[in-house]
Amino acid sequence: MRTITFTQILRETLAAELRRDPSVFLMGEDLGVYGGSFGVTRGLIDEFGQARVRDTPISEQALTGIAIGAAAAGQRPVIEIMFMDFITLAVDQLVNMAAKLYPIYGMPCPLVIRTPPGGGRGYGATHSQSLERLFTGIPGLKIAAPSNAADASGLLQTAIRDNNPVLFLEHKLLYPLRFEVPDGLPQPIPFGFAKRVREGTDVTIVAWSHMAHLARQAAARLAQEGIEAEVVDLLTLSPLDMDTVVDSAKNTGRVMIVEEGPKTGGFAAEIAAQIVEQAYDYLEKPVRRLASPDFPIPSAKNLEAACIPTVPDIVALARSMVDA
Amino acid sequence: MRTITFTQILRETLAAELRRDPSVFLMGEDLGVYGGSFGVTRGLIDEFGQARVRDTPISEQALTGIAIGAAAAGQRPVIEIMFMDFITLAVDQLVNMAAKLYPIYGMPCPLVIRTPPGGGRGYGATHSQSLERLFTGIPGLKIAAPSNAADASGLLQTAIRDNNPVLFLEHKLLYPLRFEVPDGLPQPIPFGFAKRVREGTDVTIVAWSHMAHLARQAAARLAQEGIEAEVVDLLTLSPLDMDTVVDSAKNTGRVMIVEEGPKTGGFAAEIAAQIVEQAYDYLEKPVRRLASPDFPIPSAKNLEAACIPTVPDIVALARSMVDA
Amino acid sequence: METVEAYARMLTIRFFEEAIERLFREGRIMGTAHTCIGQEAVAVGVAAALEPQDAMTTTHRGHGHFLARGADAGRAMAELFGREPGYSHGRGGSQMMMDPSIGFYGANGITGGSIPFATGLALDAQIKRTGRVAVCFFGDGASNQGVFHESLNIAALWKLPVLYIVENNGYAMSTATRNGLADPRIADRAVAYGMPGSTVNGNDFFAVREAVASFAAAARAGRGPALLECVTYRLSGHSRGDPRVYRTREEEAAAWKNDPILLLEQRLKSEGVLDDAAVAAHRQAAQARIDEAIRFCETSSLPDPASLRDALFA
Amino acid sequence: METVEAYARMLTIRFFEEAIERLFREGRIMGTAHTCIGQEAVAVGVAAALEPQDAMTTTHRGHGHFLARGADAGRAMAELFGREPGYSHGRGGSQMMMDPSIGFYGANGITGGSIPFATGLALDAQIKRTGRVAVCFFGDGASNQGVFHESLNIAALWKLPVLYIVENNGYAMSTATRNGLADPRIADRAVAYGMPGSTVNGNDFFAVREAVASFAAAARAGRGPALLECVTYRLSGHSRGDPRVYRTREEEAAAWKNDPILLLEQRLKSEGVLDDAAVAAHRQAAQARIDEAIRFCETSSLPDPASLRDALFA
Ligand SMILES: Cc1ncc(C[n+]2csc(CCOP(=O)(O)OP(=O)(O)O)c2C)c(N)n1
Ligand SMILES: Cc1ncc(C[n+]2csc(CCOP(=O)(O)OP(=O)(O)O)c2C)c(N)n1
Ligand SMILES: [Mg+2]
Ligand SMILES: [Mg+2]
Repeated sequence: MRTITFTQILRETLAAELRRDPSVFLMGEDLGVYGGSFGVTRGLIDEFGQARVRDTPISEQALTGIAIGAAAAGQRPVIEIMFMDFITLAVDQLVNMAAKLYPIYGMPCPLVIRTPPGGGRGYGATHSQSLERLFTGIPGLKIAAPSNAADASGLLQTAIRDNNPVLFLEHKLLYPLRFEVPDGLPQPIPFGFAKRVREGTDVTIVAWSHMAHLARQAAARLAQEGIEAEVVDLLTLSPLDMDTVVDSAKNTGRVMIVEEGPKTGGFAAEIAAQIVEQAYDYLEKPVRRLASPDFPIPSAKNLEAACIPTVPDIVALARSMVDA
Repeated sequence: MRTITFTQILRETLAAELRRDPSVFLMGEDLGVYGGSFGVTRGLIDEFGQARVRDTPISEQALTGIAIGAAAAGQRPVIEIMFMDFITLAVDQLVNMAAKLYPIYGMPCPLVIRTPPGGGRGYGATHSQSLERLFTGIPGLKIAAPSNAADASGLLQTAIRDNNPVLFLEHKLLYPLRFEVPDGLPQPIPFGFAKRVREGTDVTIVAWSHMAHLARQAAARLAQEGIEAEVVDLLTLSPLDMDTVVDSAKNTGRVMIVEEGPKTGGFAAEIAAQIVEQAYDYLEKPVRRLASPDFPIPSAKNLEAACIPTVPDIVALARSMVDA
Repeated sequence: METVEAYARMLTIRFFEEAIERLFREGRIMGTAHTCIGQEAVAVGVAAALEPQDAMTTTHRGHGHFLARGADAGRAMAELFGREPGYSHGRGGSQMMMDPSIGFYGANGITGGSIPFATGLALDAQIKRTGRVAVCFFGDGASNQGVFHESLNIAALWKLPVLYIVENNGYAMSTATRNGLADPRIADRAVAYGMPGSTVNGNDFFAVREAVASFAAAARAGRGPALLECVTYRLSGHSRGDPRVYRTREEEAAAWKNDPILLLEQRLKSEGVLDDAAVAAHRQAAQARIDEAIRFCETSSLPDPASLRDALFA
Repeated sequence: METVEAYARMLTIRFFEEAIERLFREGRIMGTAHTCIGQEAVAVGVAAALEPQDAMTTTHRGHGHFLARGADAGRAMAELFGREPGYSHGRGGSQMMMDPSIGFYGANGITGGSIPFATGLALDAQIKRTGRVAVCFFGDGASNQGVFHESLNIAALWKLPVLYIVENNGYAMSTATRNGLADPRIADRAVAYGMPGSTVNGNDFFAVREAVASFAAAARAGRGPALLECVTYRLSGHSRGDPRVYRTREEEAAAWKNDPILLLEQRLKSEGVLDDAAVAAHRQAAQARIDEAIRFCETSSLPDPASLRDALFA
């Protein structure tokens, strides 16, 4: 075992994939010498050169579309959208082109879009959004949302080797965090398998990305109070492993879903709806969602903190579900 | 009373608003002499001239952004995005600008975006999508989705007079349909009030836009079988009137939601989740969703018909909920 | 491509498009389509200048480009009929067909949507050093999309082997080119990217072929992209049922005098390559190909909705 | 704006930005900010040429523009401190402030995002015939966004009274202008829209003011938009903590020799407008304004999270 930051394992994983397959290349704004806004690709240009660690002009729509074209021709581009908020500029290319290529035209599109969602750094309303909701309702896209270094590496390998467009979420608060991982790189992790990262009998907490990280911490605190929470980390939102969620729901009878984005219209609703469809008779309580209020993420520290779910918020909701 | 097509009442309503308020103007592709792809604005240029019925180049992003700027300066632009699929190009402007202007900068943005979602005409995967899901999770946008002429007129008047960005959905299958409306124009309809368009005790069918139109037909057929369905037409998705939905859920104990878009990640999930949160103890059955499969809308008539929910599909699901 | 073969393809395209318009009128096909009557010399002129390994992308108005590139008329038409043998098995329709085996990378229903896609094909070609050139068709209207600007800048910056062929057919739907572009000389837009740009008569098969051949040679030699404006006229309506209120019948009548097929026919006759009998034979053969395509469609099976079930992901 | 007043504003901007960088280093403010050290002559040169009714929009790097337009340094800084009196009550931060009462229509965190917005302000001005000109700041990098192209085309087509001021400060983050633009002479891009374009030394207050005044007069007279490239240099890092590995310290040292504040100071001295004592007094006064702004921030209250509750819709 070794400890490593989320950033560092992403970098190692990208390097390994670049080495493994000559059709893999990276493309995005300021990836090269600068190493990307969060430093993920720092140094890669030295080993792989400008052609495979490719800086682009500030043109999110074209850089995404160009990557789609290159993917259709057999490349495996891994693009970076510097903040997830900017992916709004590439929605047409992702929804109308990448997501349609295989189901309609029969053309595989092995493309990975890496991007950091999330708040917590005071960057303000256009640099803090969790916009997976723009894509969870679009058939034809896969979405991975790891919460720790080992999963990030395993999922990223799978994403790069997949023949479909994969949106890969790297929450910006995870980047500097250190995690235990096995020596060497983790094995690829198949998509569509959620992880029961903690077993418990009292309540199920479903989450992904940074909120899954917080959910684990909340579960540890709950344990101190004698509440055994089961934590399901989804790993991928598409494909979505409802079997594991439903199993857990049947096990505990109480489910809460934690999502960083605003509550209304988020992906937690989908999970809640499916739990009700598939495990209704086992539920002892209505499924609950914990999320941000329906407001853009403000930049002031105290305002931002008041919006985004925290460990105490998770603990409190879980406790209330078990107590009542 | 008179009968009138959905198209015609929209045109009359736009004309009335253009007459009423000099700060209202229309802008979009081929709105003027051509009258818009579906003919809604046909003839308006003759009365109001090019400056108020303004053709733009094919530049969805800029035309939306320009409208936002004009709205911030006090105009009331009503723009048309020719097919809802093309709104993917304007997501950045709507999400990062229009939706942020008031909550962050304190700047009102009285903008209406008219656009036709929906399949059923064999136009294929990039001209048939129901993409309200791109916006239902974005705080700061309002969304109206009428299912008949009178509501369309009332909601459009409210939309134009509202000081916030309003996405106004005109399902393309509704355009040619004829509806009964009062003489003259209907009164403005306040946002955030769903309509119980049919009372019933056995099952609640929640829907909006064209699916609400189908739900009414389904309810009539169900009545012939002795099943009394209550139909709730949402009218606006944001603000969302859950009170009416929850009331009805408490009344019938059985709720199904019908949505045209693909099932996963749709807005029906949000409604389902909220019903469970708010009316759990009253439910006799799990809330069910009827929607399209997770696949892009195909163009061939038989394939398209196999995807999009139909009146018989609604009838069958309602029947199964009541029977079982 | 030999000139007579080019002539034959132009006829195939013309009759294909006329058949489509008729089939819509008769209610025998559904959905939508945009025909390219009057623009056949661009499609065939470009295709005639390409090598087999080259790649082509097109727009909503792409039947002609696809046929020029060698598509099977029966399978292309079957897509409009919503039949199983259609290029997209009926899933795509007129605006969403592709056949990479003949270097055709798809029509696209989003105006401007294929511009970055073609640029990406060119990036792949540059990386692999295949000598492939990507050719990207789009319209005067599409040149107002932001992604045009972004893509051309990147292509020029990276010297990608891509040719941007803008068919200035006078209109984007109802919007005359001069009402959509502040400077309607579209080739001028190349200046912003330090890219060669030029304008040719798009109704002159030879002029198109020559311009494309020379830009393609430059691109193949690593000298980067170019923007070629082909000035032509959409003799068809924008799509079915277009009453064409935005232009006069006189304007159309004048444009018909420049019908590229007539122009080529006259030239081939004046050069003694074809006589009246040969022209009649070519026309008859082309019409027969289309009639055969229609028969093929009508007798072919519908796609099975169950086939969508596991078809979402590769 | 009088020259000495302009000089004083440039100092205010400089010291404001230096304070911001220091406050970040000291951990006294959080989030992010992009300072404009070295670009003060553009901000003030533009502002000096405008009328009170004119509108201005800016980018992520907008403190200077806002202060040049007359923002209160205390309230602007309070926004970075996340305090209630901040222009957005702490909701916006560095990149999201607005004050229409002084004709300032906002900073914007989306690169290129304000280009159509400013164009829309100009459309409003044209409709209302207010004589207002909208001035839109953006960077060399932003000029690669598609919406630049779309907006400039529409503005030129409709002859909107908008001036596009591109600050070519050598870099978009780490990307040198020549690595982002196929043709790094940004003013050339105006050609594509038949729009006047020109390039000035952005470190020369007088050159900027003059160019803007003349374009603004043309726009006010109904002659439409223009693109003005102001060549300058971002002496700051891109944002806090930028190690500036993409350029050398020598290059920066050379650029410091063109510090626009020094240039203006020298000129005012050589013209006898200011002497050393006056310069020192101006510098001290500007520093005092900034120190006062910091004190104001530190003693002002935090925004109340409850205030967000009914603040979503107007
Ligand atoms: C993004 C987008 N906007 C609008 C449309 C609707 N539309 C289809 S074709 C067309 C006109 C295109 O004009 P041009 O690019 O000149 O091509 P032409 O039709 O003349 O071949 C429009 C507006 C679309 N399909 N996609
Ligand atoms: C849409 C979008 N893409 C990328 C970014 C990240 N970003 C912020 S500033 C910047 C560089 C902008 O360069 P330029 O336009 O030249 O302005 P400058 O920073 O030099 O003032 C980038 C890439 C962003 N904020 N928005
Ligand atoms: Mg055209
Ligand atoms: Mg710059």
